[in-house]
Amino acid sequence: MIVILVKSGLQLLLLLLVAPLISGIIKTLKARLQTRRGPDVLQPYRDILKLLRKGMVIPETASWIFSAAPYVVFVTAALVGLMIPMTATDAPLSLFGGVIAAVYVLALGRFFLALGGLDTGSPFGGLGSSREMTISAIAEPAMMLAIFTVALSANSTNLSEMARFAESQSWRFLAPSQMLAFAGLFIVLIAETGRIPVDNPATHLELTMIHEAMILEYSGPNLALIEWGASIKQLILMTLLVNTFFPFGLSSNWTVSGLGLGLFFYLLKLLLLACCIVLVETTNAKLRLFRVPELLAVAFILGALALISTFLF
Amino acid sequence: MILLWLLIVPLAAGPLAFILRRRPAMEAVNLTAFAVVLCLAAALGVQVVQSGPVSLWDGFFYADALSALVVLLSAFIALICSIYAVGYFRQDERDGVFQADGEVIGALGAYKLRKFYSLTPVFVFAMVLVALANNLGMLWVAIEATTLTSVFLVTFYGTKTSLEAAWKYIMIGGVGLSMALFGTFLTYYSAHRIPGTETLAGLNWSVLAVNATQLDKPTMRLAFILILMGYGTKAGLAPMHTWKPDAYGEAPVPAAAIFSSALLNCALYALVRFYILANRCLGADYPGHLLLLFGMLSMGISVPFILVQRNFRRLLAYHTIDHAGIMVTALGVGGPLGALGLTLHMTFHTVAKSLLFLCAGSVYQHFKTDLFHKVKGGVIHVMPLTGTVFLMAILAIIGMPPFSLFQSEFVILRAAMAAGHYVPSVLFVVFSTGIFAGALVHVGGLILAPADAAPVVRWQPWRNLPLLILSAILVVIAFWIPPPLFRLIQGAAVIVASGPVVSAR
Amino acid sequence: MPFIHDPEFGDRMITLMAALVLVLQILAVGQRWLMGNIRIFGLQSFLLAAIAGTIAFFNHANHVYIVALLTLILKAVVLPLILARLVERVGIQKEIEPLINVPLSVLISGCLTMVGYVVAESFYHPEETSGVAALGRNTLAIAIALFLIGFFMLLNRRKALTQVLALLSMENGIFLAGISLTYGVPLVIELGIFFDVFVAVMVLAILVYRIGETFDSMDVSKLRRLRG
Amino acid sequence: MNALPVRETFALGLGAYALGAFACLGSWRKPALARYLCCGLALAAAALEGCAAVLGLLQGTPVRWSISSGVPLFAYSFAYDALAGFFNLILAVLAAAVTIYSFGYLKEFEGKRNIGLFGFLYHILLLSLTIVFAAANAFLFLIAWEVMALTAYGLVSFYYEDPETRRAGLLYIIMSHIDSGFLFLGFLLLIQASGSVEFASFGAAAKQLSSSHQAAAFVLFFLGFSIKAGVIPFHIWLPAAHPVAPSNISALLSGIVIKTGIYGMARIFFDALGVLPAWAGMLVLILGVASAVLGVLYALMEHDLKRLLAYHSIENIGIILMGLGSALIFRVMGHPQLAAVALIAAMFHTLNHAIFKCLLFLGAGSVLHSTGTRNMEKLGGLIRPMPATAFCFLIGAVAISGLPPLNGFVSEWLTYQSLLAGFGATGGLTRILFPIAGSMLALTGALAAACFVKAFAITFLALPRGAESHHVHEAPRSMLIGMGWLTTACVFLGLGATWFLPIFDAMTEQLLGLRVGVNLITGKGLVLSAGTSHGGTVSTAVIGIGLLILMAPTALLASIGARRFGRRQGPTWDCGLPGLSSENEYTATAFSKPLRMIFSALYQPRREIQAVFDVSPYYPKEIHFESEIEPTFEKRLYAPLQDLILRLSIKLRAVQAGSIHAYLAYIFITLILLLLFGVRS
Repeated sequence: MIVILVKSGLQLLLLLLVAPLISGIIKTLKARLQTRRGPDVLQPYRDILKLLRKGMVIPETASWIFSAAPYVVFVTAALVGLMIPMTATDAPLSLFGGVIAAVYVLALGRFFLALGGLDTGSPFGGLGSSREMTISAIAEPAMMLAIFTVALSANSTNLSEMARFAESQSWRFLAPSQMLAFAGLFIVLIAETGRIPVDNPATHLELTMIHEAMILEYSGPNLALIEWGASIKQLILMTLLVNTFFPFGLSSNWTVSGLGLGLFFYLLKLLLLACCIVLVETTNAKLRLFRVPELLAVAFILGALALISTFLF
Repeated sequence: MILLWLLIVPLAAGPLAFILRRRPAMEAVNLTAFAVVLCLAAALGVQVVQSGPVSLWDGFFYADALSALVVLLSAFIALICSIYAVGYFRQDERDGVFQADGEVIGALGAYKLRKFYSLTPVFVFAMVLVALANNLGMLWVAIEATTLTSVFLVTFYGTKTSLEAAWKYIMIGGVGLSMALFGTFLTYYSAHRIPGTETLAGLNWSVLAVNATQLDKPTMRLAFILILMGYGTKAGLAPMHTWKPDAYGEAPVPAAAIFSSALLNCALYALVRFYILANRCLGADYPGHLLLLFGMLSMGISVPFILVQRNFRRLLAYHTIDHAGIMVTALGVGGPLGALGLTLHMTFHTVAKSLLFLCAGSVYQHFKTDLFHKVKGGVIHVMPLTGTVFLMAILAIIGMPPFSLFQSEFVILRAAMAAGHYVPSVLFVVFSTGIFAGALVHVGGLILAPADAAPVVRWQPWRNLPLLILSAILVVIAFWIPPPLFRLIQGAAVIVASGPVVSAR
Repeated sequence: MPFIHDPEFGDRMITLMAALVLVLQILAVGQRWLMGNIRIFGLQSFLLAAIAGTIAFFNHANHVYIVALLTLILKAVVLPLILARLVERVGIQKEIEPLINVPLSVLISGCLTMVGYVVAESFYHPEETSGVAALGRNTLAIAIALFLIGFFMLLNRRKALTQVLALLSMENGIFLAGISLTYGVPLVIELGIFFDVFVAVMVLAILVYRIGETFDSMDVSKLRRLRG
Repeated sequence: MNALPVRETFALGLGAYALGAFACLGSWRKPALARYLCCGLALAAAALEGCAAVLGLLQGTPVRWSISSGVPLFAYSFAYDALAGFFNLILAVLAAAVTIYSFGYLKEFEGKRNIGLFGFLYHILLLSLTIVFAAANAFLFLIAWEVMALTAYGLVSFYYEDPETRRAGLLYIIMSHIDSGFLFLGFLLLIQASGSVEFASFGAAAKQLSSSHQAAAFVLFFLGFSIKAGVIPFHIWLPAAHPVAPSNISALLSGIVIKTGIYGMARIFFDALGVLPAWAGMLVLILGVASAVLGVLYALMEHDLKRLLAYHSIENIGIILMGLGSALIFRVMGHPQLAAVALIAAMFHTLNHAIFKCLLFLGAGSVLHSTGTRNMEKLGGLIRPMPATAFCFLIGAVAISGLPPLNGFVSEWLTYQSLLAGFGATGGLTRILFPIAGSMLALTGALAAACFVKAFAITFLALPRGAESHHVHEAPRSMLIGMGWLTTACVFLGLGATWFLPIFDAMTEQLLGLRVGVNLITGKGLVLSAGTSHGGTVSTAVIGIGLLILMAPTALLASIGARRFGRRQGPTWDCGLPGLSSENEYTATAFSKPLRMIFSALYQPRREIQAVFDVSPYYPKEIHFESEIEPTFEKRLYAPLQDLILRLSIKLRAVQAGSIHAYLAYIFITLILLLLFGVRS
């Protein structure tokens, strides 16, 4: 019992620190690619600390749900973070929540965020929540198919089992089912974290923003929690992608040396994935909202093909 | 001796009522006559259950369990309807229905009442005679008598449509009965090889039933077809049913109630008598298939008419055709279970259908119309007792489970499936669902429509009493049937399934 | 007249008279005049009484004598009188065109006779009974034909009175069948049947009169108000 | 264990219901007394039935007894086994909640409606439901089944003055009579095969049932039960009947009355029909998936609160059928272990759905009670005047969307595990069917979440839209207690799922012959494992506690700034327009617009905009906007069927066209035909 608490404390710390770093790296990489200097990597930390110290403005129409939403978003993201193997193969809470539980806890966070958006009474909140729920609804089946492919071959839906199974097989990644699943999951990652082809994170242009519209009314510590939660969620999805398909470098035990090595490899893999995301963001324009389902239909087809290919080849 | 008194009392009541002109006297004669007949019928039932068939004048009048049941039902319905008739005609007089057609005031009204009160006892006499006549020729004469006495009941109101209904009634009835007569002659001929059939007893049903196996087969086949067509017309089986909606729609409601339950039982009784002969002579499947054919036709033909019906009395008439079809199907299925289903259904149907007609009568008299769309407010607001009883009766008649008709249909269908008649069973359920939908939509709409400010009708003693009695019986027999009555029903079923128990002289 | 007792002569006479009855029936199908129809019916009943009398004479069955006498009085004389008086009271003489035109209905009557024979053959094998009992064995087919043609006439005619006559001719057909098959049913039943037929005619007469009064025409096809 | 008094408590419960029914009927003149009698006796009876159910489940072995009925042909025989106990337990829980709720709800009827009649029908409905679950022979089952349909009809059309309710009531009773027609034929087939009316004899006779008989019986029973459960092609009565019924009745209808269909399927498919072929399981699974997806898609487009919840009942029935279907497939493919897990998933979801759907309908009822309207476009901002109702509705919404740590998530997780196991264990076509069903379940879950965000937010959050939702008062205390009782049940079943699962052991043993409870629970009773080779583990308890524990540091973190600089109330950002009002808020139609565009192939949306102007079209005085989606099933399937029947019967009316010659011709032709051909046969 105590071991789990210590492990989850460590992993939580790691989670909180790495998440803003990754979003900072993505922002700077994108800027560099667009030949502009862009903010330095640590800017997200400064934003969060600044926001934590600021006062808060609560809209008159809002109820207790508006102020509860940020807490739920942050806490659910953190909890899922504890279920995912980051540096070591067995995550602290992996026994208590498989991949389905992780997906649904994230859905709980999104549920309350959408309610928070609608609680403000402004049309932007409604716009954001409606689009967020629609896109996530369309993305769910594709994500499930991709996860099923990996889970079925690993004979378990626990993420640690999946990571351990992937580690044991050499060149597991080159199997067609894994590659198709990775592609499908990558598209879902783009949709879930609100990256360019689906939603532009940087914009405040009313008609195009999805995630931003929901959190328009938040300020001060609430906004900090939401931003931080969003970056943790982004980190989780990237880790899910990275550690289930390229599990090398995950340490099998929680020794200091193993963790150090694991951390190095983990950050390297995240950096590579961040570069892919940035590449996709800069080369693509934002899709119209009613074309996004076609993109996610592609992801669904990829997931289905991956599933079929597990027993065809 | 009971048999003799059972015949004499109604026969005497008719002319007696004719002589005593004044209405209260006639009503009293009718009520007492039918009360006495009911007691006699009950006594007969008890005696038959205890000591087997009763016969009189060496077998000319013969009462076994089946005929005792039919007599009991007819007598019961006659009494209930005569009580209702008293209230019904007093209301008619108050509404000036008799003066409506502008002919001679007063006298004509009295003449019509005299006609009703004198003809009904003779009509009941004819029905009792049908059940007690052992001789098949006498059976025919009795059924012809029922037709003749009931014609003037149909033309009671003297309107153009009632005349038209009466003409169709007597014409189609006449054709049917001539076919039945032909069938009776052929049955008599088919028994020519059996020694000792030249005498009067030769045409006795009990004699024929005992040595039915020696009857001439091809003749019996033709005879059964003619009998089925003949008495089927009286029972209102399709395609000979066309007179029924007109006659029931036009006749005064107490008469229509007796027609739909007691007269139907007598016609089916005649059919059953010949079915037993044919069953023992030709085997079960020849008559069975014919009866199933007519049963399915009757149920099928009544569905469309109930679905798009506009007149609730005609709706009840088509319902009677449907239930005639059900009972004939039960007979066609045969076997001990099918026969029990038939006798159970006959009993339950008599109670439920007469209750329905009496409720329809009260509604008709209050709203002066029997068209659904003309009845403005919901019946349940204007006449609370009649409304609820009407709703309960319509639910009972379409076979909703808590009521007993579901039990008899369950028995019939179980027998049908056991005998391997899959298609008829499926058709049976499909048709009853169709009728359920049609009846509930129309009658539900009639009763449960929202109320505009119509005043609640005050308590009508004469007409509500029969409603209460019948609905009480309907609810009781859903859960408990008095053992002597059930033994009578089972005795009748045994006779239907396997012919007479012991051969009378 | 020695030949009176020869069964062969009796059989010939019965078949002749039955054939005559059938011809009269087909004539009635084409007949236009009401009074004509009534007279044909009376003649038919007379011939039937004669057939019954012949059979009774040869079989010495005295109850058949009574039946023959009754038929003669009731059907040959009394009924036609009542119906004739009814026609005067109502005052309509001429029957309008039947539903199916005359040549076609005569043709149908022919077919119905054929059907009668087919049905008779299907169950009646007179060879077994021989001698006196076989008297009038082929009258059964004519009786069935009479019954079916009567039914067809009921179907075909518009006038209420003609329908009554058709009903009575059907009843005659059955009477003839009864006589030819089993020399009639026991007397009591025969009397009952006569009584019923008589009352039926009375009732029908009253109804025809009432229809004549209210619809001031005996045309039955006008009775079409009750539908659905 | 000595014989627990199952029979006595059960009989006592029935007696209490019957007594309550006639007591209410007797006191219909005095509304207040009738209300007390109705709720008091119903509560007592529900409690008794609850005890009987618990005793029955503890008893383990089925208790059988029979009493002779009036008609000496049939006895009313009862069998109180695990299945009956489980469903009676659900009924008791719901009946208790709804009765407490009705105590407050019926106060509104006092002046206007006949509470005595309502109490009578309510008691008879509960009585017949209890008997349906405990009936042991076809005769008693059919009687109870039809009495339930009849009383439910009486209650659905309780507000019979508006024609919409009458039409929905008639549609309900006719559809339920059609399904009892199917059941009647199905039972007849089984009775013919086994020779007796008892359920026990059906099971024994199922062996020598020929495959065509078994297939016919399966189809008949499946049609009958899926009409009652509201499976997709036969669902049209459900969204019509539930909204018009009084709210406490629609809670019961959705909670337990449609579950009689599920109970019937479990009883007949696993007990009476022997091992069904694979195609049967696949049919159930496919129709389950169709019902789930189409149910939630149609729910999204509704802006009548109770119609939305009615469509969600169809969706959840679909999820239950997925569990049942996979259980059937596993059984015939020879994996009893997986079949047991799938069956437990289905039954657990039946329990969960019964509870949170009843909770949601009671919530909607209290909203209707306070505002008087069901149309979400007129509601809004109700969370301030009705905080308790809002909280209960929120818990119900989170549970129905299957979000952890509540009970909806547990049963959906078990369904996922059984679908995943299906991929590994079976071959051929089903190998693909299971994962596709899994992804459709995910789609359904996510759409349900979207739908309930809409339902909760538009009804309770932001500013009140219509006049009705302005000066609104909280629901009376008894209604809140009723809802509270169900909310705690939701939370307890969610967190304590592992303690609750063993009660299914008796059921799986009775239906499938093995107990899997032990390997479903690991990790010192905290963790729920799928008990299959492909399964994972989850523990809602740990998730719940984890969320709470993590809440502490975040609250600490967030309060640093808030304490020093405090929080300020300010107007919502309105892009400089003069003040934001409720007109600018997002409405239910707007919220579901993206999904209407994406699934337009299914909805065929139709939109009409008329601008009313007097000077020039560019300055409209009023704009009328009307949008509706196409009711495909009603339009394509049921309306043409109904027209066909009515046209046919009108044509057939010509048979009775009044001419006597025609009537005589019918008889003549029949006579000639019979004479010529009848004689031969």
